[in-house]
Amino acid sequence: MKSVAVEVLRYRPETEAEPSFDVFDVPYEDNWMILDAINHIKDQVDGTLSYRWACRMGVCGSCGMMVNGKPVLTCATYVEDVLPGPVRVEPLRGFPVVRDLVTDIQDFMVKLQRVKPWIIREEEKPLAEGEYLQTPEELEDYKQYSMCINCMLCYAACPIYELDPEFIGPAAIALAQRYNLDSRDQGREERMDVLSQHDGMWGCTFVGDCSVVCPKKVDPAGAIQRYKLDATVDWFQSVLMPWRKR
Amino acid sequence: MRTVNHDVLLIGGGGAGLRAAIAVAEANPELSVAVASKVYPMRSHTVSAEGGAAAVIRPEDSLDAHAYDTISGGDWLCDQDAVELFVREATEEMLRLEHWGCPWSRKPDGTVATRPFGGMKTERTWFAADKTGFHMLHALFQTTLKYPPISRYDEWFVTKLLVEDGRCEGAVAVELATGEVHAILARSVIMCAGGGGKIYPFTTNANIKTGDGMALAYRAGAPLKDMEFVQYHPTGLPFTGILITEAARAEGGWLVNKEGYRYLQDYNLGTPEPRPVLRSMELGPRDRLSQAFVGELKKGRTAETRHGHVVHLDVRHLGQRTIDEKIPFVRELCMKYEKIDPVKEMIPVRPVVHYMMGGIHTDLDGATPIAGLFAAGEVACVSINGANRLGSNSLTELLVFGARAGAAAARHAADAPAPSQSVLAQGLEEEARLQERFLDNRGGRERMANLRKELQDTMETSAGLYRDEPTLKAGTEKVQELKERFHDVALEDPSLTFNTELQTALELENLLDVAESVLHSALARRESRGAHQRTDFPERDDREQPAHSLAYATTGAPRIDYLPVTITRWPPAERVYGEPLSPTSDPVGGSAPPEDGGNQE
Amino acid sequence: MVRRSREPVLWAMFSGGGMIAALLLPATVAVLWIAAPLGWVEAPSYEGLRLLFLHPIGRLSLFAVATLSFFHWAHRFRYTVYDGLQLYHLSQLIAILTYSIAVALTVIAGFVLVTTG
Amino acid sequence: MAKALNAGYKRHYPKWHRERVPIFWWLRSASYVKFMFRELTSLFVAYAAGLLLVQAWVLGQGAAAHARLLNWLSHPAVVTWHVILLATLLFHTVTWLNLTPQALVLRLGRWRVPKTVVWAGHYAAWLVLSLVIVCLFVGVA
Repeated sequence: MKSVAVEVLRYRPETEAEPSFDVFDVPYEDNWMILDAINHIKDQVDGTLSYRWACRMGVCGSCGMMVNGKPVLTCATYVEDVLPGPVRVEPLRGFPVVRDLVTDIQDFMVKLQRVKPWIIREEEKPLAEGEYLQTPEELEDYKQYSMCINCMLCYAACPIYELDPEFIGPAAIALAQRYNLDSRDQGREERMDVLSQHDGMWGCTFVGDCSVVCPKKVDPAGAIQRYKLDATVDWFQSVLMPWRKR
Repeated sequence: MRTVNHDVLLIGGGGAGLRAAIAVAEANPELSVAVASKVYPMRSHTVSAEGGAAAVIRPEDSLDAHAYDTISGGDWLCDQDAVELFVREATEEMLRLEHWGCPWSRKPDGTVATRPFGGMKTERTWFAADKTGFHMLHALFQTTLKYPPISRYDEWFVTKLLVEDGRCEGAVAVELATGEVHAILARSVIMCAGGGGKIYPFTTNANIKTGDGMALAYRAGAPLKDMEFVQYHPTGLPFTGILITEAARAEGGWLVNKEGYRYLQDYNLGTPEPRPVLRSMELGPRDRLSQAFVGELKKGRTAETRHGHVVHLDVRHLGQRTIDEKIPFVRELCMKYEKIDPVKEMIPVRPVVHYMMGGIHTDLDGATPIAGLFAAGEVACVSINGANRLGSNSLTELLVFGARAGAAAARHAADAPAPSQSVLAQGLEEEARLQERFLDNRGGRERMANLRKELQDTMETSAGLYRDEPTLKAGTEKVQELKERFHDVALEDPSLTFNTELQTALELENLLDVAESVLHSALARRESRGAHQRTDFPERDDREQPAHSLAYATTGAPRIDYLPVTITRWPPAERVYGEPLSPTSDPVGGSAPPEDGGNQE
Repeated sequence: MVRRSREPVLWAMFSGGGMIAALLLPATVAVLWIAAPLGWVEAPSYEGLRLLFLHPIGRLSLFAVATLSFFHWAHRFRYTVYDGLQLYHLSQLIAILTYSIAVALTVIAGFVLVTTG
Repeated sequence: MAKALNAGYKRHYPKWHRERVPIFWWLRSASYVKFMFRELTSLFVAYAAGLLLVQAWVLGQGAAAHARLLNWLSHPAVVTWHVILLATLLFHTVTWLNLTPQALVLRLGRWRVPKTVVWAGHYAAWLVLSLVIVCLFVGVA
């Protein structure tokens, strides 16, 4: 059986001041993902290793980690693809480390709520009148941005978020855009108030790595630039045509 | 131990839990709602559901047709009053979710699109491409964010229900990040913690589906109903167990054996047609399709791979366009996890444990026999799934019964007295137990992973697709042995910070209890029905009225009781699939029950 | 009414400058300051260039290119300095400095193009 | 605590670790380096704009003054410098045009113009404008 050296970041806050690396020699098979290798360590070698995982089919967003410096879903990254090793596994960058490979993402949860990611209507249509009509083209307008699984890889790829944790960040903005572009929604203005603040979209300098690492092709970088363009158009309209409301 | 107080506590933040939370907030904005879940809500297993959610919306469909498909699919073990209520409220719930932003796939005119699913007479499944569960969960989660009364306790692992004088008054939970033990007191508690597919080795279920909610309620004295009925989904990927949605067959995929033969025709499931035919062949019910795989295996007509025997799901003839439009996630999963492209290659599949029809016994409002304790979703058994769940009913179920349980819990909370402070003594006891039993426990010799593996293998052998008395008996003995060996489990991690070893141990404890209830319920049911196939009792027993099993925890083996199935309009009949349907011969076109057994039933 | 922040204006100038620079500057530099001095193309005559640069349309275009380019620089440089050197506590100062330089250069550009020849 | 087995472990110890961002964080990956370089092209853009202004001003000072500028422009060191300038400007153009389709969603009626079309349109515009500029300058030779 083939084997590979896996260097895993360990951090036990009660007893250690700084993180360190443990090295494990992991036997693996062709179809193993990084997550399988980590599970092997936990099950057979060191039960104290802590990390999150759930669906192991790339949709729950739990198992994001830095593998050889890149943020990936470990359930969707083959061991074979990061050979020869040693493979370095670290918690997602840009977040505080709680323990070993577990990060604290509470910051994102707060920011997500701030951008109001729900349908905002001036008036609700009664259920008895059925669904809001939405053509496949209208669905297509926002569908890409609705694919976000909140895996936090985009935050880990974003140097701006790492440098300035106040920055609201890629996924939250993409999700705001998901609702803005939904034909059923009327909350664009409210969200703009949040996102046009200094820690909103303007902090983004379009490094673009968020879109590169996104496992669901959401393209948050594009969403943010579109948002800037919209905000700019808004601004000019409000200055040049103050009587007209968008 | 710290204590937090709320009016309603939800345990589990998946589809049912979030729907219930909104229902409470809408029913009575005065009530404070707590959602405690061992994972962040969007990690819940609802996220993995693919194919769709059933609700009558098309003019040619009818509530009775949905009810009939559900009841016959469930092999007449469904409570028909529950089913009738379910189909009645399904459409409104689905529309509500549409209003909350769920991106349902659409028809060109902008109305919601539907697709057919296994065991259905007509197209009834709403879908959001093939990521329906994902979109539903995120729409629900994001919608909960707008309700100020909803507080979330993310990554809090509930270890015990606080029950005093037959009333549930809260729960004890470990905050994983800090290891702190909390008592969450509430007037109503809703259990929405999902199923326990991880008692099996090969399952579509996420790692988190360890039957926690079932085990908690079971230990608290609530009966687990119909636990012997475990659904195998006929099409899982080998090795990973990843689900290939029924939608792949609904869109026209074929199941073929190693000779390229559409073998379902040999199992009384109809005759092959190039286009999908409702309630026929690949669109038969899941139990029958999974059982047909075993038939092929016995005949030596399955293909052998490194990861066991498989048949193939062939979608190549659908063409890339349809595949990318209707089942893009299937393609994504195959490319990623099998390194094959279903546009060009056949997908290797085998049956895989998917869903537990059984669960905590509840009434139509999600109320359990314990006052103040409600349940909804896969963790519950309100008995709409019977002996075999109809595909795409579970997502709708968590909406309908999540909402009902939420509303009922809100009503209960308004009248119930505040939790007694004396219940906190139980909390302290639990805190001490966790400390002594797990954190201070050193020198054990049993590796948890090995115990879990033995448990899972036992379940597959004893309570797999086919069962008989000797293997079930052996299974119960083995699980008893594992429960004893669990006391000697090897624990190495004394940390209080995100101690996943502690979590794994608590989960294993839950898996053992759930497995026990499944095995004993299966041993006691001496007939074959739906997903429960006894080779020693191959016939369905209709001499008496069909009955639900109820497993009660005791200090020894569980006690199994029975409860008659509620039958309203559809007396038990033979399940027939694969007959050509003609509109004139539809037995459920009217409200009259099919008296002669019909030309199909 | 100006609402929320001045960022939309700054961003509009930045992206206008980026686009104009992307589309116009490479060819200009290639012909005017590389190919012509090297004799790869016939050098533009003094009179011809004068017409191009100092015709009213030429002056206006030059002013637009220069101003937008300066603001393009100011915007990018502002973020590069404080992200690259992690000077978040100086963000106000850096913004004031960079945009002031851009404004100064714009004034100079206007002065030159109005007064010259 | 019942026993002292987990000595050294305090109850509820909320001390999360935050890694310091290295000062040269932008050297951490090729794409960050590329990003930093892309941002710094703005210096070259400003220089080119400035030099155009200078040239306009010199053109206003008379043919002799302009001849001196031309003389300076053909100094090998200056030409070399301007070749570098051109390279950075090309880098700016390519990165700018490649990113544009991400930010710009165009519609013609109900039809959403595909990204590749937006991309190709920008390159076509660049090509046409470059040809116009070349013709203008060569035309006034």
